[in-house]
Formats: sequence, C-alpha cells, structure tokens
Amino acid sequence: MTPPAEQWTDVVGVVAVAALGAAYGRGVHELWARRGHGAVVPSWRAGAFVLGLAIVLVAQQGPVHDAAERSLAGHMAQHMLLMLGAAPLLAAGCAGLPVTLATPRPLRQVTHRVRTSAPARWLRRPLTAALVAAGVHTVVLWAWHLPLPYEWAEASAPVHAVEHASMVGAAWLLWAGVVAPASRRLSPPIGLLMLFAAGMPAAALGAVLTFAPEPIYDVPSGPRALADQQLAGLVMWIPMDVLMLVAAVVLFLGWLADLERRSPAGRDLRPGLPEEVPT
Amino acid sequence: MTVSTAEQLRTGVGPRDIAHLEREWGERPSLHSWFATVDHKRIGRRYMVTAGIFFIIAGTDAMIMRTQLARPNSTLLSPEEYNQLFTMHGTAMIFLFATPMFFGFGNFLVPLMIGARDMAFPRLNAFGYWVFVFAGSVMFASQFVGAAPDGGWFGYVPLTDRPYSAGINLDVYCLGLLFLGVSTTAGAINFIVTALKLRAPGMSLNRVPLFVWAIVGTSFMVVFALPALNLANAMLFLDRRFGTHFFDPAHGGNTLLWQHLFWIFGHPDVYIIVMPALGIVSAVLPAFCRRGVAAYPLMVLSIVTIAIISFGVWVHHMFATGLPQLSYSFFSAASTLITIPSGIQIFAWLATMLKGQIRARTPFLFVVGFVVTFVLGGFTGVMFAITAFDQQVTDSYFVVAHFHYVLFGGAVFPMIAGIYFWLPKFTGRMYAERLGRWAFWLVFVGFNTTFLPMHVSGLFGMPRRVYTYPTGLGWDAWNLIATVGAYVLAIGLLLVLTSVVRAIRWGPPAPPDPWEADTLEWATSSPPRPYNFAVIPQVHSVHPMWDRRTRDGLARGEALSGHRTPQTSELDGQHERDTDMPEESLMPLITAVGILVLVLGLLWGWYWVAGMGATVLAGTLARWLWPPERSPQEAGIVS
Amino acid sequence: MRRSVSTRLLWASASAGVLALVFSLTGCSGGQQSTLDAVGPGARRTEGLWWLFFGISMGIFVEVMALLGWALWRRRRSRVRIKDGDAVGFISALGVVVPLLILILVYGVGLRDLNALAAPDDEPTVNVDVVGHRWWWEIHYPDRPQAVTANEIHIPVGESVRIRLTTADVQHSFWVPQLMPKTDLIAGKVNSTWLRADRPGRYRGQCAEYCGQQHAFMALLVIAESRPQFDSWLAGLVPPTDEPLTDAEQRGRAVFARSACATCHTVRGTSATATVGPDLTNVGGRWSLGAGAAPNDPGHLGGWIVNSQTIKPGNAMPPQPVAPGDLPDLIAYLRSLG
Amino acid sequence: MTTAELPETVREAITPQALATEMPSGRTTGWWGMVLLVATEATIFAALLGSYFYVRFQSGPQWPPPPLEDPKLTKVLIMTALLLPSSVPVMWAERGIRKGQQWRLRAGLAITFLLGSAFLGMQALEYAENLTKYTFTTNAYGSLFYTTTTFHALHVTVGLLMVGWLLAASLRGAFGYRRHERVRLTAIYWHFVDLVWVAIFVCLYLAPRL
Ligand code: HEA
Ligand code: HEA
Ligand code: CUA
Ligand SMILES: [Cu+2]
Repeated sequence: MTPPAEQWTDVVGVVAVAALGAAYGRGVHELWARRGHGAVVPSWRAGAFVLGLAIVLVAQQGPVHDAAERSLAGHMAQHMLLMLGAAPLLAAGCAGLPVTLATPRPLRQVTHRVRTSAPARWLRRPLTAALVAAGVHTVVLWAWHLPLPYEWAEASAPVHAVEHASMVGAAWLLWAGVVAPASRRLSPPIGLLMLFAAGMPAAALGAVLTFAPEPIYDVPSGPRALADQQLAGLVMWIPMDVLMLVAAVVLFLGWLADLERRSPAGRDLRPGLPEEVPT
Repeated sequence: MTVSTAEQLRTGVGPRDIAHLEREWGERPSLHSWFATVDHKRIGRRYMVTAGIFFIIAGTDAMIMRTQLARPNSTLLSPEEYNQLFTMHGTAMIFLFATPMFFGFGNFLVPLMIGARDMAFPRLNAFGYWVFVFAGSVMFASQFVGAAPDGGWFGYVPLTDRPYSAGINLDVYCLGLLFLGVSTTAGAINFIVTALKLRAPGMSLNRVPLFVWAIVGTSFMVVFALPALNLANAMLFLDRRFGTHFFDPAHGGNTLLWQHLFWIFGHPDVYIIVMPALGIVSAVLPAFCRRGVAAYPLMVLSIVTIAIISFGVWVHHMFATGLPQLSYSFFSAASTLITIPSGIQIFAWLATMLKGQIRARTPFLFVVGFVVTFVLGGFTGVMFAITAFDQQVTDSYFVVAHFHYVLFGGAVFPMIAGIYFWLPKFTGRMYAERLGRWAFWLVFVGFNTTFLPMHVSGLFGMPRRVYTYPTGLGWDAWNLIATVGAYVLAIGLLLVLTSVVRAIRWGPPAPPDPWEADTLEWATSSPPRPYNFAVIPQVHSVHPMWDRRTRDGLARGEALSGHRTPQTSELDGQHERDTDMPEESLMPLITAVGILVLVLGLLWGWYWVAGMGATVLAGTLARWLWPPERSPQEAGIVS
Repeated sequence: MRRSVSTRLLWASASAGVLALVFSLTGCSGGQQSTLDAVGPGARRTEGLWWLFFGISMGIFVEVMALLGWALWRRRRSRVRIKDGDAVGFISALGVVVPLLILILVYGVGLRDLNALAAPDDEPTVNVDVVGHRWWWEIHYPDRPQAVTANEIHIPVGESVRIRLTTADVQHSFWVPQLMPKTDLIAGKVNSTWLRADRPGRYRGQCAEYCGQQHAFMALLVIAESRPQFDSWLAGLVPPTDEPLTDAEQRGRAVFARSACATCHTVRGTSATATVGPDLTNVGGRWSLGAGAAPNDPGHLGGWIVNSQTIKPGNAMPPQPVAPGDLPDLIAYLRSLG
Repeated sequence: MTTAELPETVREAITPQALATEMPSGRTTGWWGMVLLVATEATIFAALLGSYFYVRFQSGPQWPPPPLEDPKLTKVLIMTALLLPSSVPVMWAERGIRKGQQWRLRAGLAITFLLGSAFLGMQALEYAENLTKYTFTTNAYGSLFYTTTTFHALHVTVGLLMVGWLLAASLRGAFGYRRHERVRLTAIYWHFVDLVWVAIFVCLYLAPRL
C-alpha cells in the first residue's frame, strides 16, 4: 500500500496541476473573449500548455511512476520527461499573462510591482536572463543528483515532489528563453550560448553517472545496479543533448533567415567588372 | 606598391589623404619598429613564416622516422631517439605548425576580409606572436639537446608521470604547451572580437565571408576546449614536480582523468585545425568557379554544428579503455553524426564546381586534391566511430593513415591552396603557374604513396609508435613504399617552397585583384598599405567585390583619416563609432619575455627566477594597461 | 591544356581508387598478426565490418569522384544565371539524407558486433590473468596457482578463454589481431576480454599502447592447441623437482643461484623466487626472448645474459658479469627448463 | 509631457526594443575581450570542478577518503560572507563613475579591496588549520582541494591587483563619466571571481556533505 505521505503529496500535486490548468484556461478564455479566438495566445500555444500539463500528470502516475520506482534509469527517464517533454511545452504556452489575468487583483498588483522592480528588470536583461536560466538549470540538476539529496527524495514523498517541481521550474525557465513568442524570446545568439552553457554541465552529470565504477546512490536496487546506473546516465545525457542540438540548429537557421530578410546577403552575384554606373 | 594613375583617378581620395594616412600608420623601418610592430599583416606573415619553419623541422623529423622504418630491424635510430622524434613530430605539427599557420592566415586576412584596418587588439596580437615563437623555440631547443618530450603527442599518464619519466623531457611538454596556450587563447579571443566588432559597415552576419566564419568557429572552440588541455598539463606538472596525486591511482588519483581531459580538448582540436582549412576552400572556390559557394546558410550551419558536436565525441579516442559499453554506443552515435556537416560542405563545394565556370589554376588543383584526400580520410574516421571496428584498428598504422589523410589532406592541401591563392596579397608578387602544377602533382602523388600503404600495414597489424619491426609479418613492402612516397612528398613540398621564394624574388608584381575574387582583401593594393583601406567600404553583399555599390563606394568614398578604424554592431554591422587604434609598442615583447623567464624558471626549478618573470609580467601588464593621463573634462569628472 | 589537366585529375583519382582496391585485395592474407586473417569469432566480426565499410566507402568515393570528374570535364563556359538556393536539394539529398541512411545502417551493424564482442556465447573454460610490465607480459592461470609464464598464452582450440587485464606500471594494450580486438591495461583498473581460436596455430600479438622505450618489443604469442596438448602444457608449467639434470645443467643451476639472476627471477622448485623479471620456470620452451626481441636459441640466450641492453636497450635487466666459463653451463641450465 | 512631445531621439531611446537591449551604450571591444577571457577562465574552473567530481565518483562511497573528514564550514562561511558582498561596492563604484562621481569610485574600490584582502587573510587561516590534517601531497583529494582553492585565490589576488591598480589610477584622476571602460572591465572580472567562489563553496565544501 502506498504510505499516506505519498498519497497526500500525490493529491497536492494533482491539485496544483489542476489549479494551474484552471487558471490558465480562465486567463486564455478571458483573453480570447476580449480579443477574439487565438488572440495573444495562439491556440497551438494553449494546446502545448495543456499537453505539457498532461505530461506532468502522466510522468507522476501510473506506469512511468512505477518504472521510476523500479530503477534508476526509469527515474531518470521520468526526470527527462518532465524537463524535456513537459517543460518546453509549458514554456511554449506562455502562461505568464493568462495566469496573471486569472489571479485575484491584489495578488496581481503585487506581481506587477515585483515584475517592474529594478532587480527584476535587471534579471530580465537578455544576457543576465540567459546566465541565470543556465545557472539555475545547472544547480537544480546537479544538486538533486548528489547522493544525499537524491536519497532524501527517494525516501520522502514531499521532498520528491519538490525535486520534480524544481526541475520542471528550472527547465521551464530555460526553455522559455528559446520557445517563447518572438517579443519575449532571447535573441538567437544569446539563446544558443545559453543552451551551450546549460547543456555542457548537464552532459557532464550524465558522464559522471555513466562512468562511475560503483553505484553512487545508496538506494535499494537490483543486482544489475551498475548497468542500471550507466543506462540512467545515458538517459540523462542523450535526449537532452539531442533536443538542445536540434533547438540550436533551428534557432540558428531561423536567425540567419531573419537576418537575410532584414539585410539580404546578395548571394546571386557574379565576378567580372560591373558596368560603370552613370554619375 | 605603386598605385596606377588610372586607379588613383578613380578613387575619391586625394594624395593629401594618402600622405596623411601613410604618416599616421606607416612604421619606420627600424630595429625598434621590427620588434614593436603591431601591424596585423606583418604579424600574420611572421606567424606563417615561423610556422613554416617549424613545419620543416617537424617534417624533417618525419623523414628521419620514415627512413628508419623503411626496412625492418633498422638501427639508424635508437629507441629513445625515435620516441622523441615521433612525439616532437606530432606535437609540433599539431601545436606549433597547423594551428599557428592558420592563425597566421587569419591574422593577415580577417581584418582585410571584413574591411577593418587591424585586429581588435593589435598589441595582444603581437604579444601572442612572441609567446608562440618563444614556446616553439623552447620546445624545439629541447629536441636539439636530446631532452625532447617522448611520451607521444597525447602524453598518457602514468607513462609521462613520475616515476616512469624522470628527465626534464615531459616538463618541457607540459610547460611548453601551457605557455603556448596563452598565445592561442589570446589569438582566439582577438579573432572573435575582431569579427564581431570591426566589420565594415553593412556587413551583417549573413554577409560575412565563410573563411571568417570558420576562424570564428575555430576560435570559439579554442576558448572552450583549450582550458581542458591547460588544466591537464598544469596537473601533470604539479604531479611531476610537487608530488600531487591527480593521476596516481595509488593515492586516489585517476589515470583516465588525463585521457578525458586531453581528448575533451583533443577532439575539438582536430576541428580547430581543419575548420580554417575548410574556410580556405570556401574562399578559394568562388574565385575559380566564378560564383559563390552554394548554400551559404548551410555552410555556416555546418560550421556551427561541427563546433558544437565536436565537444561530445571525445570518448571515441578511448574505445579500448574498457569504459562502459553503453557509453560507447552513445559516443559512437555522436561520432557518426558529426560526418553530416562535413558531408554538407563537401557536396556544397561539388555543387559549386558543377554550377560554376571552372578555371583550374594551381590553388584550385590543391582544392581538388583536398576533396579527394579528405573524403578518404573522413571515411576511415567514420569507420573508427564504429566502436567494434575501432577496437581492432586503434593504435595501429590504420589510425596513422586516417589522421594524415585528414590532417595533411584536409588541412595542409587547403593551406597550400591558400598560400598560392593569397601569395599576391601576402607578397605583392605572382607565382609561376607551371612550377605550381608540378608541385601539386608531386605532393598529391607523394602524399598518397606515403599514406595509402599505411592503411594496409595497419590492417595487417602493425602498431603505431614502434621504432622498428621484425620482418616476416607482411609489413616490409608497405613501409618501403611509404618511405619512398615520403621522399616524393618532400620534393613536392620543396617545390612549393621554391615557388614561394621564387615569386618573392623574381615574380612579376601582382595587381590588386588578380583572380576577380569576391572578398574585400582584393579591394586594396597587393600587398596592402599599412592602413589597409583608405576608404572604409560599405558592404551590401556577401560578395562585396562583385557588387557594384560596394565598388563604387570604395572608388568614390571619403577616406577615413587618422589612426582609427570603425566599430560596428555585432549582428547587423551598423556603424557605431570610430575608435583609435594603439600604436606600435615594445610592451608585448617585454611581457612575452616575462612569461618566457617564468617558464624557464619553472622548467629548471629556479623558482626565484620564475618569480622574477612573474614580476616582470605583472609590471609590464600594469604599465601596458595604465590609462592615459586625461584632463578632467576629457575624462568627464564631476566634482 | 585545360582538358589535359582534368583528364589527368580523373586519371589520378581513378587510379588512386583502383590502387586502394588492389592494396586491400592483396590484403586478404597478411601475416601472423593480420586483422584480415581472422581465426576467432571476435576478429571475424571486425573483419566483416572492414569489408562492409570498405565497400560502402568505395561506393561513396566513386560517387564523389564522379561528380568531381563531371564538374571538371564539363567545364561550363556560359555565364549561367546563379541562384544559390538551387543546390539545396542536391546538397541535402547527397549530403544529408543518403549519408544518414548509410550511417544508420553502419551504426546498427556496428552495435550488433559490439554486443557480440562483449562476451562469448559460451561459458569460458579457462581463465588467464595478464599483467603488463615494461616491456613484457606476465601470464597467470589463476585456476592453477602455480602456473605462471611470460609472453605466451596457451589456449585450447575452440574453447573460450576469459582474460583479466591489469598492469604493474604504465598503460599497455592487449592485442592479438587474429583473435580479438584490443583492450587496454590501465593502472588502477581491471579490464577483461576473451579469446577463442577456431584453428590450432600460433597467433602473434603485440602491445598496442605506447608504453615507453621498448614498446616495439612487447610482443606475445597465443598458441592454440588441442585440449590434451594444452592440459599437458599446463601441467608441465610446474617442473618436477626430481628431474635428472646433466652435469652442465647442474653447474648452471649453481651459477644461477649464486649470481644476480636469482635476485630478479623465479624458477619454481628452487630458491630463486624474486619477481622483478619474468618467471623463468619454463623459459627453455618459450618462443622468444625479451618479448619478441630475439629468438630463443642458445646463442641469443647467451648474448641476452651477458648484455641484454644491446638486444633490447632500456629493459630492466642490467648486463651480467658471468664468467665466460660459466656461461655455457648457465645456458644449458636455462634451456633445460620447460 | 506625453511621449509624443518628446524629441525624436529620446523617443527612440525609450522604445521597448531600445530598453530591451542590455547595454544601451553598446558593447566595446574591451567588453567582449573581458567577457571572453572570463568565459575561458570559467571553463578552466568548470574543468577543475568536473575533475573533482570525476575523481570523487570514481573513488568509492567514502568522500573525502576515509581518515579525512568533511571540510569545516565556519571559516569558509565567514570567507563567503566577506567575498560575496564585495561585488556590491564595485557595482556602486561603477555606477558612480558613470555619473562622473570620483569619490564613489574611490570609496567603492577601497571597500572591495579591503573585503578581498580580508578574504585572502581568512583563507590563509583556513589553510593553516587544514594543512595540519592533510596537504596537497596526501592524496588526490588533497591535491584537488588545494589546487582549486589556490587557483581561485590566485584569481582573487589578480583581481585585487586590478582593483588596486584602478584605485591608484583613479587617485590620479584618470576616470570620469566619459572614460571608465577599465572600471567596467575590472568589475566584470571581480564579479566572476566572486561567482566562482560560490561554485567552489558549493562543490568543495557543501557537496561532500550531500
Ligand atoms: C584535421 C583533423 C581531423 C579530422 C577532420 C578528423 C575527422 C574525423 N575523425 Fe579523426 N582523428 C584525427 C584528426 C581528424 N579527424 C587525429 C589526429 C586522430 C588521432 C589522434 C591520435 O590518436 O594520435 C584521429 C582519430 C580519430 C578517431 C580515434 C581513432 C583511434 O585512435 O582509435 C576517431 C574515432 O571515431 C575519429 C573519427 C573521425 C570522424 C568520424 C571524423 C569526421 O569528421 C570525418 C567526416 C568526413 C567525411 C565522412 C567525409 C566527407 C563526407 C561525405 C562525402 C558524406 C558521405 C559520407 C558518409 C556517409 C560516410 N578520428
Ligand atoms: C598536421 C599534422 C601532420 C603532418 C603535416 C604530418 C606529416 C607527416 N607525417 Fe605525421 N604525425 C602527426 C601529424 C602530422 N604529420 C601526428 C599528430 C602524429 C602522431 C604522433 C604521435 O604518435 O604522438 C604523426 C605521426 C607520424 C608517423 C607515425 C609515427 C609512429 O607512430 O611511430 C609517421 C610515420 O611515418 C608520420 C609521417 C609523416 C610524414 C612522412 C609526413 C610528411 O607529410 C611530412 C612532409 C614535410 C616535410 C618533409 C617538411 C617540408 C619539406 C620541405 C620544405 C622540403 C625539404 C625537406 C626535406 C627534403 C627533408 N607521422
Ligand atoms: Cu606495453 Cu606498449
Ligand atoms: Cu576525435
């Protein structure tokens, strides 16, 4: 039987997700009602957000949850589902405005004040934002995979929930810089640097797990603990790298295309002395 | 160079402007200015000449090795001599020849191609050159006194650690490379900043020549990869000299840590070497195919993706070390993936040739030679990427064959193409076409005769780094052929050298733009005046020299006076301001001497000398960067 | 002039390809250390991979050469209208899609073989511990604690042998090309591999990781023989102490015991038990001296004892001042071992 | 005054795009040079910390290796408390000189100099205590610990030299609101030294307990 603490955490988690979804839905509804369907938040973004929430739920329950309980690799797969599946989708949903709209007025005023304060504005400067996002991502990822925090999370459901929430949050922050609508996105070169800065330490973590000669975590595991841990390392490593590479390529090509629109490179020229222009 | 009257009439720049610029930028030919120069063209040429000399020494090392290996059981060399030879050959070719040679090209060409008057940090540039010369000289000096590094170019521990390597040899290796790292890093930062900030107005990033992209990509790899090597070498030095235990398993250290660190650097490094070469190919082709390189965005994309993926494949050099099987499958996949961007480039060049109007002059021939050999070398690379196969052939001559195909075929062929192509710009003289063709055929045939047989001897089980081998294993013939080929190759390279010397001595003067090429370096005289461009070009196209507006602008524009160059925005190339450029100075040289003293002090264990060197270093740096005296108004002081 | 250049180029490229083909066809045989003459399941995998890769590479090479040749041959004269975009399809097809398909195939095959190399499909019957030294191989049969030898491994034909690899000093690499790809010997780490020979024979191997001065002479021999032969060889590794010795041999034994030999070497059943150099209990029967540096015959043995540094400079054995009169006895004794 | 009445240039300067770019004044070559220097140095530290974790996870469950105990935190917390805030006076000084206020520059730099020196002093004390237990030749842990922290201390020293050098130059009145590039660059370096300390603190002092 699942212990009560775990049940409670489950309930809280589901309620939180539901609340977020409800607030988002309400905000989007309001926006669309005022400005017409698909305004401000296009419907595909809304869909992405819902899908992201669904993935969060799926990752926490049922077979995924069981796999995560069974093996380290399963657990890492769960993390990756949250960080690479759910988070980018949630980020694509650009939930800021809709959720703010759905919150009660006093709260909204507070958030507004915070958002417009000097430190917050400083934090939103592209370079700072990129560095902070990459930094937070790295810290969250590494901190939770150190032996002790990992074992805490294994042992206690609430800690585990905090772990997952912080991972989704950090990844959300990171990917928001890349998938948000153009006006709030980081400029592509900075986005590229951010992905590189976040990707390298993440890969290093994967490498540590993969190459460790002994099981790192003191958690009950089967006889193939080491193989499991190696697989877990790769699960951390490959999907993230692949996704980041794809994102980098897309970003880069998009950026070049954009530059090309603004200042065409004039590539269809030929050599030979051009004709004299009349003065 | 005299500018023809017709040329002069066409520019909107009067003789007064020219005289003024000459005064501002010209460096009096004197001993002082020889040591103090900060002109990127002089520094670039020096880089190339110095790297060329190092190439000849390292190549001669290889010839001695090949002579030893021509027959089995040869006793020409003792094992110690042989081991020093191949280590110095590899180390010097990689660190003292290939990278600095391309840095020389970059130094000379990047400012010209982007329409700037110098590098972003001219003094840092001079400093980088002096450090390079000193580091190279220290390393080669060790060879002449018989104390050269002998641990192979990747210096695996524990062999290179105490107690297995007692003499000073490996200290030279780790200190020398650390020393050199200073120069390479400085150069890389300089390239990036130059390319970002000093581009001529209008040169948005999608109008940047592919060669410049390649140099920037290379420089980014240097910035993020070289630290791993520097750290590894610093650790090795500490282990050897001060008894730390980074790599000592008996005290909790780890020998594989060295391999990881080395190859995290080492793999990006092979692209650091080849990327500028690919850039040269992209610069040479338009002139001889009379059209731009096809699919520019894809070319840029492949530069960027190579730079990124190259950081994720290093374990393919460690496929036999018994790391987890699972991780091998990952690195194997990543290593096969990295061929895609190379394939894109190859087929883009083929498309360029297919769609262009080919003029097969010597530089073009070397590009064709490059395509043939690089593709072959790339194939063997893909074979290694498949772990199971690599475990069989790693550390055999098959690997030696691979990396010479990619290093010589992939990097040196384009390099020679570049030398012929830009010789008019470097020296103001034209080379002789016939001699060039002869050189090409000798180099091409010699190269393949040297290195193709190594595939076979490798497959027949000949390990690398053996000073001799017994007869009867089926290796004798292949080695003999390789040696013969090496001599043919050497003659071919001698012809290349001859054509360069001949051109400088007796070649006919070169016009500003002998090839009708597309980039801005052809917009100035050959060789360019110290200020490069009297009129700063306004760029409208990725082929500015084929673009009427740019040419008109150059012809009619006003000269930018003063010791200044424009700065533009990073992405769009919008003009921001004109900045003053630093004058010639002895500080770079003195600073470099400071580091030299520091390194020599460490090498011999005279720590007080090292301390003195460090003091000189700090003092000169402080002096160098001391802000000029300013009046309160000028500084903007509010009391 | 123009035409002739392109023809020559074509010719050269084509001949380079043909040359490569010829090279590799002659390569089928190779010598006693050839990867293309596999006699074990491991090496056969990689040999198969080689021919697959070779075929594919030549295919792509021909394709690239054909395109290059065509470009050089056709030599467009007219100034065609140039649109850069117009090659993107060509480049993506030939530079991305086709290579990707090929790479997926190659990768899949490679992965299959990598798994096959990981472990034999039958349970190994023999265990061998290999310890790398500069510059020789110490061989143990752990199932028989007394069985120690150097630079040669006997294995029964058709049976899998598990090999445990460690090093006493720097990194080495264990490589017997006809049987199995290599595995490194790494300080502070235990690696393992396995071997199986399908035919009786002598398969040469060599240290493949640069390990210093005499890396070139760190060879070993794998001798695959029938099970009974193997068993008797293994049993013979521990010499019976009561074996009769000739006079010369007896004198030689005394010389061995009293000179410096015994401070470095072991001869089991005698008072010599040092472990600096290789165990000499069966030195007489080995295939070589100094791990491939010289043949194992009386002349070389004498030379080796007097001054091995002329045969294999840098090895750990100093020249031995054995009295000229004693040398033949010593040689006779050592030859009698094993 | 509504926005429409503002002069064109001002209006341009306060459009959302203009406000969104991080440095309205444009980045100089010096800025880029310093940022890239910091990037490559940060990579060295990353490689150093990566090596630390590599050795840690390769060397079995006990970390630091047995007779040694987890590093003590008291002194290190004080060090952190000294170094972390030292970025603030630099920032304050830089803001000041942007407005041409030399006194702020001088005061800010002086405070930073004191904090940084105090940090180094504390570190010396910390070393004095640690060295009685283990040195850099004890084992790989010791090697990594001392190398990493010494390398950082070296950076603090360089940073202090730079700050001191700026202070000296500022006393001679070299900077003002028009000329303060070097202040800006030194500030970047100092922030970097500061941030690296956080990473070291977390990895070397906190992580062994986790
Ligand atoms: C300029 C230098 C350079 C370049 C460009 C490369 C390019 C590549 N290298 Fe190489 N390599 C070295 C220099 C270089 N290498 C050196 C110096 C060593 C040895 C170090 C030492 O041990 O001393 C080495 C060793 C080395 C190894 C380790 C071997 C071993 O020690 O066991 C591996 C393993 O994967 C490898 C792989 C590759 C791959 C996959 C590429 C790819 O980038 C190649 C891509 C190019 C092509 C494939 C050709 C063009 C493409 C097409 C025509 C498209 C179609 C192709 C296919 C579908 C296959 N290299
Ligand atoms: C850019 C890199 C580069 C280049 C250009 C070369 C060029 C050559 N290399 Fe090198 N090589 C390496 C990089 C390079 N190599 C590396 C990294 C290693 C691995 C080292 C290690 O294992 O640690 C290696 C190893 C290596 C080996 C293997 C050694 C061993 O494992 O035991 C061999 C053996 O034949 C060899 C041969 C040659 C030859 C004959 C040339 C020729 O192409 C050289 C020709 C050049 C000249 C001869 C000089 C110029 C000539 C003239 C101006 C004419 C006048 C001069 C004369 C007539 C002498 N190289
Ligand atoms: Cu042992 Cu090479
Ligand atoms: Cu590589």
